[in-house]
This record gives sequence, structure tokens and C-alpha cells, in this order.
Amino acid sequence: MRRRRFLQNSAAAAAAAMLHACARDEVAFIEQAVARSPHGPGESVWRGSVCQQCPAGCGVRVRLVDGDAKKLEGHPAHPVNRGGLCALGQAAVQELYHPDRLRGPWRLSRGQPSGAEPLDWEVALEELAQRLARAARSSPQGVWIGCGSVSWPAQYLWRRLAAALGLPPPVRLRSVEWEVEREAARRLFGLEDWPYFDLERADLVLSFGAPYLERWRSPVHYARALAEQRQEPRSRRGRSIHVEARLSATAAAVDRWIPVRPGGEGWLARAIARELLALGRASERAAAHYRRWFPGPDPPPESLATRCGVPQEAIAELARELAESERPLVLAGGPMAAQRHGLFHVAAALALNVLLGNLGREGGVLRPRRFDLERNLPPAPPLATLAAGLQRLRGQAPQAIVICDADPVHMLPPASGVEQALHGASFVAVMAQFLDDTALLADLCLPLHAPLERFDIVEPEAALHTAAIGVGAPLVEPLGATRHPGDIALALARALEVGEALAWPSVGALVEQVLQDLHRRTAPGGTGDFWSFYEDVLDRGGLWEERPALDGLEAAAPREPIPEPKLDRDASREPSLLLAFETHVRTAEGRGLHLPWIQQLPDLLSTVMWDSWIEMARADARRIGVRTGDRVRVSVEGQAAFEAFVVESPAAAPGVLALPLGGGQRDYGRWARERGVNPLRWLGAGEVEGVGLPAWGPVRARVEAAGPGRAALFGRGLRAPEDRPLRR
Amino acid sequence: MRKVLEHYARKEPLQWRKVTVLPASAMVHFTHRPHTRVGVACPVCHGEVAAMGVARRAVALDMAFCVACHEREGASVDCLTCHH
Amino acid sequence: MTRWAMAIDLDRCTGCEACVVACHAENNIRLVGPEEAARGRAIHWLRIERYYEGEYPDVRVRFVPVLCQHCGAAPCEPVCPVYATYHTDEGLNAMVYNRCVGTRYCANNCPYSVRFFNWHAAPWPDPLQRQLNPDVAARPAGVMEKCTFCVQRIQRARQQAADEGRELRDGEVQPACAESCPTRAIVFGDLDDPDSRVARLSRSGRARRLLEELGTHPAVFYLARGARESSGEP
Amino acid sequence: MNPEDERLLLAPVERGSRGLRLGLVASALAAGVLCACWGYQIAHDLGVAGINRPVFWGVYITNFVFWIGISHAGTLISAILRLTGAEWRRPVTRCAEAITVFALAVGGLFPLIHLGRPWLFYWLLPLPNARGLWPNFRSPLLWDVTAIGTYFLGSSLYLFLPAIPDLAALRDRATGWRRRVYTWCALGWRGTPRQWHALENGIRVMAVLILPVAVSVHTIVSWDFAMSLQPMWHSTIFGPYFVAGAIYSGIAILVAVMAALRRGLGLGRYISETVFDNLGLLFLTMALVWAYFTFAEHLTVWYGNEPAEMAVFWERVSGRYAPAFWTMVVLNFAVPMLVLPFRRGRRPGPASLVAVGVLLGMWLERFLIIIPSLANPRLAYTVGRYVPSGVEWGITFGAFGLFVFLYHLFLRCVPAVSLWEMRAGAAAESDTSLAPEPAREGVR
Amino acid sequence: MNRVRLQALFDDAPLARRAVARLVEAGVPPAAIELRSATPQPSLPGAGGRSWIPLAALVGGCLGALAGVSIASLTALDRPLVTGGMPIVAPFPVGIIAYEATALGAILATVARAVYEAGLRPRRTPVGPLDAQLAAGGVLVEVVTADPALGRSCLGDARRLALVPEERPGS
Repeated sequence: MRRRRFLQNSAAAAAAAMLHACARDEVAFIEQAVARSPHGPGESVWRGSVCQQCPAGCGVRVRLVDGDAKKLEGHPAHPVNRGGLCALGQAAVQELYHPDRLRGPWRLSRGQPSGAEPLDWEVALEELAQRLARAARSSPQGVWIGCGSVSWPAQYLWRRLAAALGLPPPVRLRSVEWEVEREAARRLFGLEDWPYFDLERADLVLSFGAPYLERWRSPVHYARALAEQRQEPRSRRGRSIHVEARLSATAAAVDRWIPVRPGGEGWLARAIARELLALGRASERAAAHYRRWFPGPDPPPESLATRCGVPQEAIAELARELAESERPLVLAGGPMAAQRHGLFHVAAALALNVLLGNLGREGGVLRPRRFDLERNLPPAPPLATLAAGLQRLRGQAPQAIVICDADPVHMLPPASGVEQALHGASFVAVMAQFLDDTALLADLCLPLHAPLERFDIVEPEAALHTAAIGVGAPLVEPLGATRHPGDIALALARALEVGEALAWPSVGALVEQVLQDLHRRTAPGGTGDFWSFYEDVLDRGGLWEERPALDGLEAAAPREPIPEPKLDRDASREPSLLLAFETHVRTAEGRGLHLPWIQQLPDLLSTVMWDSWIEMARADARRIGVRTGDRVRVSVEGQAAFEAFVVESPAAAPGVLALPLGGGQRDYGRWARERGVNPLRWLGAGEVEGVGLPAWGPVRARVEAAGPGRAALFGRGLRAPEDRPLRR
Repeated sequence: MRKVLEHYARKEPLQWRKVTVLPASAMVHFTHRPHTRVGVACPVCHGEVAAMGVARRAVALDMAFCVACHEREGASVDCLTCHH
Repeated sequence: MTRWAMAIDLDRCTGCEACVVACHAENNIRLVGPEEAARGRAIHWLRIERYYEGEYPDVRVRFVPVLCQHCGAAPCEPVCPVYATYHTDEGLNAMVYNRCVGTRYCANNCPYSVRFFNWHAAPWPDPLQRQLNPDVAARPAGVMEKCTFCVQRIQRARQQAADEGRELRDGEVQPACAESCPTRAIVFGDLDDPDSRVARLSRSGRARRLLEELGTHPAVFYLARGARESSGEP
Repeated sequence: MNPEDERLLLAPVERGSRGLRLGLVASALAAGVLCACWGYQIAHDLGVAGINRPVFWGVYITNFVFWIGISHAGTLISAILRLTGAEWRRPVTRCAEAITVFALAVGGLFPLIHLGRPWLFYWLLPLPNARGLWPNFRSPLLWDVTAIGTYFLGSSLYLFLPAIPDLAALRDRATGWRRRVYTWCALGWRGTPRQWHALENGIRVMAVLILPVAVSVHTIVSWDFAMSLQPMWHSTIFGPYFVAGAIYSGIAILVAVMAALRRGLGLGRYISETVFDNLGLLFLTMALVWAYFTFAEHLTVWYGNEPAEMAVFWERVSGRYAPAFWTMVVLNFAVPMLVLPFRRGRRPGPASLVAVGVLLGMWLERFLIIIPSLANPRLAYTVGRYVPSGVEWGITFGAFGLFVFLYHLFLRCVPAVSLWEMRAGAAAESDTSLAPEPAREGVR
Repeated sequence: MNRVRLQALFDDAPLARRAVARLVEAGVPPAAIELRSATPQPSLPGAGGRSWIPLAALVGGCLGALAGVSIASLTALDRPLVTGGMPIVAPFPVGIIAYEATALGAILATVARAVYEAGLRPRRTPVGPLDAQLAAGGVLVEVVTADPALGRSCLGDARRLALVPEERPGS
């Protein structure tokens, strides 16, 4: 015992001393020292950090034993997740110790297994620098940088590097629907950001497609909000209604699910708006706005009803419920937004908030709050939108493409042209933790630190009514020769003699500087010692405002109308409609499917493990002579597409096939390799009107039996025993 | 002992080796704290390390040994106390 | 005297399954590949049971997170020929891997189907084993396993309290599932302490227990969906 | 009974025959399959079997119940016949008792085979240890251990005791090492009146004692299921139901084996048509008893209409297991009802065919009692499915091999028909045949 | 003087019985006379008499029951197993174990007693020329005596008669 205590004191002292004499690069080293040494073997240490499995930016606490990360828990005080942590977040530790993580730079040959060879970092960086320099000299426009990292330093430093080299700004790589939702928010509320939906304090929540209990925006935050909206501390239980073509997990969890015709969401919103206007619930100004967004004459009610597939009286009743509610709230988004008329669907739904007049009010749509991290930093142009980026990509094949921490090949439909561009480009460098579909097409593959191995600041991409950031420090030794994407940018800057523009020796230093600035701002007059503040922030894993604020939000003056869909008669003779959906762990990005914990997690509704599946109505299944677990062959628009398992669902609409997003990676580690189907390969359909992004959504398809299969279902039973038909 | 002094001279950390080990296959979770708290003397399990030239395993740490002591001292003999 | 119990608020549960992964992470539950999973060997100490009511278009879905109910009169206990599973003084339904010979009788006699068998030894491809929780035994092939209410956490908290020379506080012990739950639907605590949250919830009008009619006296309470005010809940 | 009878009955033991040697080798190979499969399973863990969650018990336990059932042939029947002094028992008892012993030996293997960690089976025995551990006598599995142990010991002795005089006879005829062995086994039997007296008394008392054990054994086996909460296991009539089924399958294998001996060893003269006729009637009775229990069991469930139980019920009669169920009904009920009521149907040929069918049917019955209940637990979410693996089939097949192998060994060591009981029978007959004559004289 | 063993094979029990009577009259000690048969002959001397086997079974049963009860209850109680207030000993199981133990005890006692009453123990038995013919039926009377003449006088009406010189130990 005495020996241990002695060790503690000495180590703590040493750590403190070095912190003060902070030669910056040591910080990482010290963090590890502090994290481990003062404690005896086998004792657990808890440290704060931030989750980077998705852009929500939850605060986490990490359990460390003998220098290994063992468990992640949500940080109870963090406003985003308030102690909770979703399945993907929990699984981050498994990603950290995944046997197939990239542990050193590789030279690849565009997907050919042959000719892959490991490199030294020096060589790799040298080559990347030269390529960038050459490309920048010949034609700056010929360099295309895409960034999907949720790490703010990574984004900032790459934006800064691009600016310093006179290259176009890096492109934000997010899946289509996220961008469409942003566009809708820009048009309706004039936000260059997503609005925050104050679900917790709303008493009637009507959501159009937005799977806010699955992976949409900030699932942990919104799930908690829904729970609070229902039970204590609320005095009266709030209601929640979900509108979607398929019974999603969200639809299953809310109080009522209203099935619509796929592609009918927007029309339902228009129909409700019509009723609301008729009921005179909307203010003059709101009504005027609405008219300018949707100038077209309202179709007659019955036609609206047929377009959305919801009976008129149901619509009327829904509208009345909204009108009578004190704090109604309407959410919209999700895969629905990626359809050809996604913007229409989202905008039409969100516009209901304007009619209901809940903008900037408790339980309504609020302006998100953020810390301005870059106020006192050298300026860097913002990330280019995906639409603009893809525009440029289609222009002329870029010479050099650099992708940072994203898998656009997997998460964007082929129509995006990313894959062709990668093939066409003369040089492709990819920074990734795993060999994903994009990294497979690279010439140069640079391995990244796992979040727990590096300094980071993460801003919740879907910001709340409370400004918050997560701050992470290296808590474990890097598994291999990996780096922070920001450090790579800094190294490149040095190599390319633009070092003075990026004057930080390491990301750690940048983080420290930002925190110093925040310290000055949050603690007026810089009261309190910075180092204790710094320690405290790292220990809590972030910094956030204690209480939420109500920032006003106004409907934006409409400039152009929202494009409404023409009534398209689909001539296709294919019998059924195939659509793709999100689950708690499956998104278009396909993140997390390389982890066994996620693969073997039974899907909530289908209970399928380890694979993709086709969900269909029992009657349809019987028609083609298959039952749950059998394989079917699916052909899309007449051409053979893929095979998958069938899962019969009592909730599936007749004639509708549903396929989960995310699967079908070509590699991505041993547990994801060639597993399942990536719907985006088959569901691509034209452009999202008014946004200029490749759309994907319901397509005409045909299924036929392909023999029995060995599906891994965890729970085959559908009905509670007492529901069993009594056949006496 | 001379080794230790040499280490000290070279200012290297000592390389300790575990001599008192419970195999993972035993599925036993032992922590010193509860035992030291109630004042179980170290030699009971570790033997008179001070008297040893080279540290070696003093007691056959089998279940009989643990259970006997637990029963003697009135500690819990619930399997779950150690096996979980 | 302590009697550990759990309350699960079905009105808060959204079926996100964070608890399921948390349980895997905490308890070193073995990795079961696709082939074995297809053969019905997947292991989830905690699962979200999903039941459909009605047919399209008016369908309702019920979620029930099901884990070992730590029954007060557990059917699995008397049938074990070697006391590998038995009742502890704190009301836990214990499972001692060392003692198990693998008759699997307990699993057959569990009305909740929450017991699992290690059909094979667990593979931990390097460096995955570095994540393993040192407080939880890695089970060998041929033994049963099931939810333990995270007994290792209970014991850790006990040690903590003892070192600080005090009693356990309500809410101090949190199983991995409860701690991870995004909606705080899972509450764990001592049923014998009338003021503990779990005890109060167990008295709520919404409180039900699974297959209560079998007389197993489960230690897990489910709070039915619906408004709280109508239930006289504290 | 004259010397060539003796020679004929002793021939298999003393000279053997090509048929016997062939059978011995073939069955040895089959038994080898069991060993190989079990070895493989121990090396690669229980996972190589098809059992899973929630179907934790599969064909291993099916076989266990089946073989323990089979074991009720001999001892029980021979005991009943002995006590009732049925004359036609004489050629039956020995080969019947042998069936019991070997069926128990085979059946007793299966609980070990199905263990997750078979090498720890001895933890089920109350062995003193320093770790403060003890088996749980509340567990039906411990009841099994005691009951089957007792039954095995008892029926082995019950087989041995009446065999002593024949062993002595063999001793007197044998030479060399065989003589030495038989000398030891025969315990110096000389056939003095005192010895005969003790022997007959012993046999009679044993017959009385073994009956309740036999009944208890399969009752307890049934309680393995009835003690649990599983739908359609938790039934009060399981005890008698299983015993009836056991005797039924027991008689079936007895008929089959005796028919085989009759043809194989040419014992037609001793195992006569009369024997089959009587056995056939007993067989028929048990068929009816079994049908009655099965009907009662299913009727109760169906009328009670308790959801969890109905799930299993429908699974059996109209669901995934319907084919097996109706095959069972045909083999165990329809066929016996069509054949056995008629004297010609009770002749060795048809009777043995029926018997084989019933054996298959009873195996299916065990299977149908175990699997559908497990596959449909109370919480319907966890519906299971079960397909036995190659290893399981191999072991099942090997078990039959092992049984036949042991039986062949037995035939090579001890006469299949009890010599002295036949002699006694013959003697008694001659007495009765002499009796009438003085009567006739009286008439004159 | 060297002794001989006389073997006489009689067709049925009454004849043998008479022969034995004659021998006894002639002063042959009953111990020197042994009757043998290949089937039970209830009418022969020594075949009757009361048997203690049932009593042995009873005693054995009681001992078994005792053992069963104690192993199922007492030893279990003696072990400090933690069962959270659940019973370690329950009446029904104890009953079942006791039942089986009873049967076991009784069976073992029966066999033991039977073997004892029959005076059985593994040993070689001398075989005379007529033993083989016993199987065909009849009763064998064997006398070990010093004068062969006695045999002829008393066993005259035997179906067959044989005389074997008694082999000495070591010869």
C-alpha cells in the first residue's frame, strides 16, 4: 500500500510540473501518464472524452484499466446525451481494438489486391505533399478535398491548409438527406444550420419521416427528450405521432403511426396546412409566407388524400389535434428527404411549424446555439456544401482527390459520380481507420488515430439550445503508427512551406489555444487558473452552457417557391415498390457495421442479425411462395439487382419492400466484408429537386423466390402468446 | 537482492514478476482491499517474503484454502463473492 | 437486508438497444458469428422483445426488455443438480460458471428463456481481448450464463462504500444497461429500502411483472405505457 | 428335456456360429461410430450437436428416455410372469432380463453424452470435499442418478441369480480358461436341494423388490419433465404415462429380439408360437393403455386451451412436427390395432414387424414430448427450431449398435434360454401328462 | 485306508429319498451324503425348511432407508451452502431418495443372504462320471465312504452307479 501511495504522489507531482512547463507535444504523453501511472495494476480510472461514432457529439466517460479502454458511459452532465449512450457509441471501444484496424500507411493500387505495400509516414507524407503541390501549381480547381470527420480540428486545419495552398475549400461529406434538411432549414428559417426541435417541452409531436429515435441528428438526445415529454418531470403526458410509409422503430415507439403512400409525406403536410389555414390557426404573416413557399393552387382534399394515402377525415382530425394543442411541434427529415421531391416533403412539413407559430418558442423550433471556436483564430473558409462539391466533381475529373475520414463511395448513390471521379483522378489519398469502400480505391491510404487516442474538439453537428463542445485527449497508447487527420494537415503544411499559416506544432496545441480563448470568454477577466480549467475540461470531456436559452427564430422571407412534384404516373410494370430505411445502427453512411457487437445486435423489429433483409407483407411473401428466412432475388427496374433474406412483417404495406441501409461494404474489416446489401447502389433515382444532389428513394422492383436460406433471426415469434388465435 | 541494488544504481524501474497468481481458468476475482481492510496479514497468503531470498509461491491458493479461512473468519462463503 | 430489483419504464423505452450492447461490453459476452447465430446460438443477456398487435395499416408494437428476472422463487434453481445456480442472500439469482457441468436443465425450466449456453469456447482475435472487463470471468465452453444484474458492479460499489465507511446509497449501483439507457427507462436498486426509487416505482399503479401468474416472484417490474397521473405514481 | 436340446441351447455359447460372429463384428463397428462421434464432440465442444437455444435438449435426451423405456422389457415382465407363475415365461425370462441390463447400460450413457462438461459428471455424486460443495437432492437429475443406479444394480443381480445353475452347467462342460472363468461365476454351484431352495427364494424376493424400482425409474425420468414449467411438460399423468410407454416399448423390443433369436439361433422349438401369442396379447393391452394415456394428455391440453400449451399442441398436431406426430399415431396405435387382435397377426413374423414399428413410434413419441415444448417457450418471441446434426445421428445410431453388440457378447457367454427353467418346465409337464392315466384306470 | 466316492443316479426324488434313508440307517453320517439335481426338487431332504431371505430384505430395506434419508438431508444440512433462504432439504425429494435407497438396501441384502444360505463361494468342485447325465433329469446321490460295499448294498436300485477313488490332496 505505501509503495502505491508514494507512486501516486510522485507521479501526480511530476504530471503537474510538466503541465506547467507545458512543452506542447508532451501534453499527449502526460495525459497518458496521468491516466495510468498513479493507479495500481487492475484499478480502474474514469476519464472524460467525446464520442465520434456519429456527428451528434455525445460526452462520454471512459473506463481505463492498466492503460486499456474497457467501457464507455455517457457523461451524465453533458447536455447532448445527459448520461445516455447509444449502441454505436457503446461499441466505440470495440472499434478501438478491432483486429483489422489500419496500423500504418499503405500504398494501394486502386482496389487491386496486388501491389499493396506498407510505407513509412515520411515517405507517405512526402508523396502526398508533392502530389498536392503539383496539382495546386497546374490547376488548383483540380484538387478535390472531402472531409467527413466530425473532429473540429480536423475540419479547421484542412480548411486552413486548403486556403493556404489556394485550393478550393474541402467539401462536407454527409449523406444526401442531411444536406436536403439543411437546405430546407435555409429556405424556411434562413439558417445555415439545422434548427433545434424542443421536443421535450412540446405536448404534441408530429414527425414526418424523421427517425429521431434511430440515428437522425442526435438520437440519444431526442430519445431522452421524448421520454421526458411523456413521464416525470412533466405533469401531463405529451403525445407523439409519426408519419412514414414504413413502420420504423420510431413509428413503433411513438403513440401513433400514420402510414402514408411512399412519396406522399409532403402531400399530407400540404393537406394538413390546408385544414389549418381553413381553421384560421395561422397568423396572417405566416399564411402569407406559406403562400409564397407553396404558390400552387391547393389540390382538392380528396385528391390530396389519394396522393398521400391517408383518408380525409384522418387528416382533418390530425389538423384539429394540432390546432388545439398548446405546444405543437413538427419534425421532418430522414431517408424521405433524399427522394427526388425530398425538399418538398421536408419543407412542406417544417412549414407547418410556421403556420402553428411555434418558432423560437418553448416546445417549438429553436435557433441552435454554438460556441464560436474560431473567433480568435486565423480565418478559414467554411466547408463547401456537398451539392457544390459534387458539381465541381462532375465538371472535370480532378487530378488529386483527398478524402478525410469518410466513405462517400458507400454513402452516396452512384449517380453522385464520386466513384468514377476516384477512378478518373490521377491521384487519390484517403485518411481512414479502416479499409472502407473509398479507401479501397486509393493510391495512398493514411491510417487515423481512433478518437480515444487523440486530442479533439467535437461540436455537436446538430446543435442544441445549449452551446456545447466535447473535448477529447489521448487516453490510450495508439494501437499502431496512426495519426490525427489534423496532425497530417500540419505536417503537410510544414512540408509545403505554408507552415506559418498553420503555426501549431500539433492538434493538442490547437485544442489548448482554443480552450485558452474559451477560458478567457467563459470566465470573464480570465478568473481562475487556466491549467485547472484545462484539466477540468479534459476531465469532464467537454465544455457546455449550464442552462438552455431561447434564441429568437423567424421564418425567412421566401425568395423562391419550393418545387412541387408533378403528378407523375409511373409507367413501370414492376409489381412492388422498394424503399430503404434507417435503423438504430444502420445509416446510409454504414458506420459501425464493422463491429461484431453491432452486427450481432438483433434489429429491433425484424430481429435479424449479421445481414441485410427484405421486409414484406405476409400476403406478398405467400404469393411468391417464401416465408421468413428464405432468400429472394430482387430485380430493380427490370435488371437483376441482389439477393437477401425475407422477413414477413404484419406492419408492412402490401406491395412495398423495405431494405435497411448500410450493408454491402466491399471490405471494412472481417466482420463487414461482403455482408448484406447497400441499397444506394440500386435506389439512385435522378436529382433532388431544388438542391442539386443525387436523389435516392423508392424504386419499382420485383422479387422472386431464391430458395431457402439460413437467416440469423433472434426472435421468430411475432405475437404475444395471448394473441394466438384460439382454434377450438 | 544485489540485483535490486544494481537496478537502483542504473536508475531503472524494477521488473517485478508475479509469483502469486490465480489462473484465469479459476474464474476467481480477488482484490486485496477487503482483505487488508479487515487486517488479514500479508504472510497468510504470500508467506514471509522478507525471509525469502528469491520470492516464491508460499501457499497453495486453492479453493479449500480460501473457504477454510472465510469460514474461520466468518466471511461470506457465497460462491458469488469470488466467482463471477 | 438488501433485495436487488429493477424497474423498467416501458413508456420511456424506445427500443434503441443501447442496453444490449452495453451489456455485451460490460460482461465479456462471447462473439457469436453469423453461422452460429443462424443456428440459434446468439447470446444476449438482455433483449428487447417485440410484439405486434393488429395488422397493417393499424398496427401497434410493444417492446419488452427481457433479462434475467432474478425470481424470488426461481424455477431454474431447484433443478440444478450441483448448485451452480442458486439464490443469494441479496435476492440475486446467482450463476457460478466454475460449478456448472452443463445439464442445461435450468435453461429448460426458465419461463423467460433468459439463460444461455456456451456451445463453444469464446474467440477473442487479438487485440480485441484488451477490451475484456477484468472484473468478469470469461466463460469456458460447456457452461450456462445469464444476466447477473452486473454483480461485479454491485461488489465494486460495496468496496467503495466500505472503504469510505458508509452504507450504499440508492442509485449508486447501476448495471451497465441502466447506466447506458438514453431515456433512463431502467432503474435499479434495493427493494427492501422503501424510499429507493425502484421500491417507489414498484408500488406504482403502472407496475406489472412478467408471467407473474407462474408464482416466480420476478425482481423486475415493468411500468406499463400510458399517463403517470392516472397511476398514482409518486 | 434331452441332451440334443442342451447341445442346441448351448451351441451359441460353446461353438458360436458364422451368423453370430458376423453380427458381433458388425455391431462392434456400429458401436465404434458412437465412440468416434462422442470423442469428436468432446474434442470440439457440444456445439457440434444441433441443439441450441431454446431447444437445449435434443435427441440425446430423446435417446435417454427411449432406452430407459426399453429397459422395462425384461425385469418388469419377467418379474410379473415369475410372480404369477405363468408357465410360458420359462423361455422368455433370461433374454428379457438381458435386454434390461444392456438397455440401461446404453441409456445411462446419454446423460453423460449430453453434458456440457462430461468429465465433471461425478459432481452429481455426494462425494465429500474440502470446498464445502454438495449435490442438490432437490434436482430431479439426482433422483435419476439414484433410481437408475439402483435399477441397474438390481436388474444385473436379477439376471445373474437365476443364471448361476446354467453357469455351473457350462463350467462342468468347459475346459481351460473358460472353465476357470465359469468356475468363478458359478460360485461353486452344485445343485444341492439347499442351494435350489435358497436360489428360488432369492429369485422370488428379488422379483417382488425389482417391480417397484422399475416403476419408480421411469416415473422419475418422466418427472425430469413434469417438474418443470414448460408447456405440456408440467403434467401430473406423466409418471404413469411414461411407465406405460416404457412397458409398451419394452414389450416391442422383447418381441423383436425373441423373433430374432428364434430365427438366428433356431430356437423355434422353445420360443414357441404360444409364447408369441401370449406376448402379443400383452403387447395389444399395452398399446391400448398407451393410446389411452396419449389421448387423455392431449384432450386435457386442448380443452384447457391455455395459450402457451396450445402453442405446443398445434405445433404437434398441425405444425412443424405434425408429420412425426401422425407417423407416431399410425405406428403406435393404428398398426397394432389392425394386426395384433388376430391370432395370425400375433405370429412371430407380423408381430415382430409391428414391434419394430412401435419401437420407431415410441422414439418419435419421446422426441415429440421433448422438442415441441422447448421450441415454443412461454414468451413467444423466442420461438426455436431444431435440426439434429450428423454427430447426434451418429451417436443415436451407434447406441443401437452398442446394444446389439452387448447382446451378442451375452449370447456368446450365457445360454439365451434358461436351461434349468426349461428342464423344470419339462419335468412339470411330464408329471401332468402322467397324471390322467390313473384316472382312466379309475373309470374302468 | 483310502476312501471312495460313490455316485448313484436315481430316476426321481422318491427313490433317492429312500436310498438316503438306507444310507443313514447304515450309519453313514448325513454330512457325508450329498444330493444333487439339475432342477429344483422340493421333495428332497434339505429342500424344505424356513428361509431368512425375506427378513434379510426387510432389514436391508430399513438400513437403506436410513442411509437414504441421512445422505439426502443430514449431510446437506451439515454443508453451509448459501441459498438465500431457499430450502436445501425438502420432504418430497428426501422421500424419493429414501425410496430408492430402501430398494437398493433390500436388493443387496436379499442377494447376499441368498448366496449365504446357498453356501455359495467361488471354488472348484470335483465332477464325477455321472454329473454330466444329471441334465437329462433325475437325482444324484453321492456318498464319500471308506467301504465301497456299503454303496452296493444301499444304492442298489440306482439307474446307474459309479465309484471314484477319492483323490488325496496333492495326488
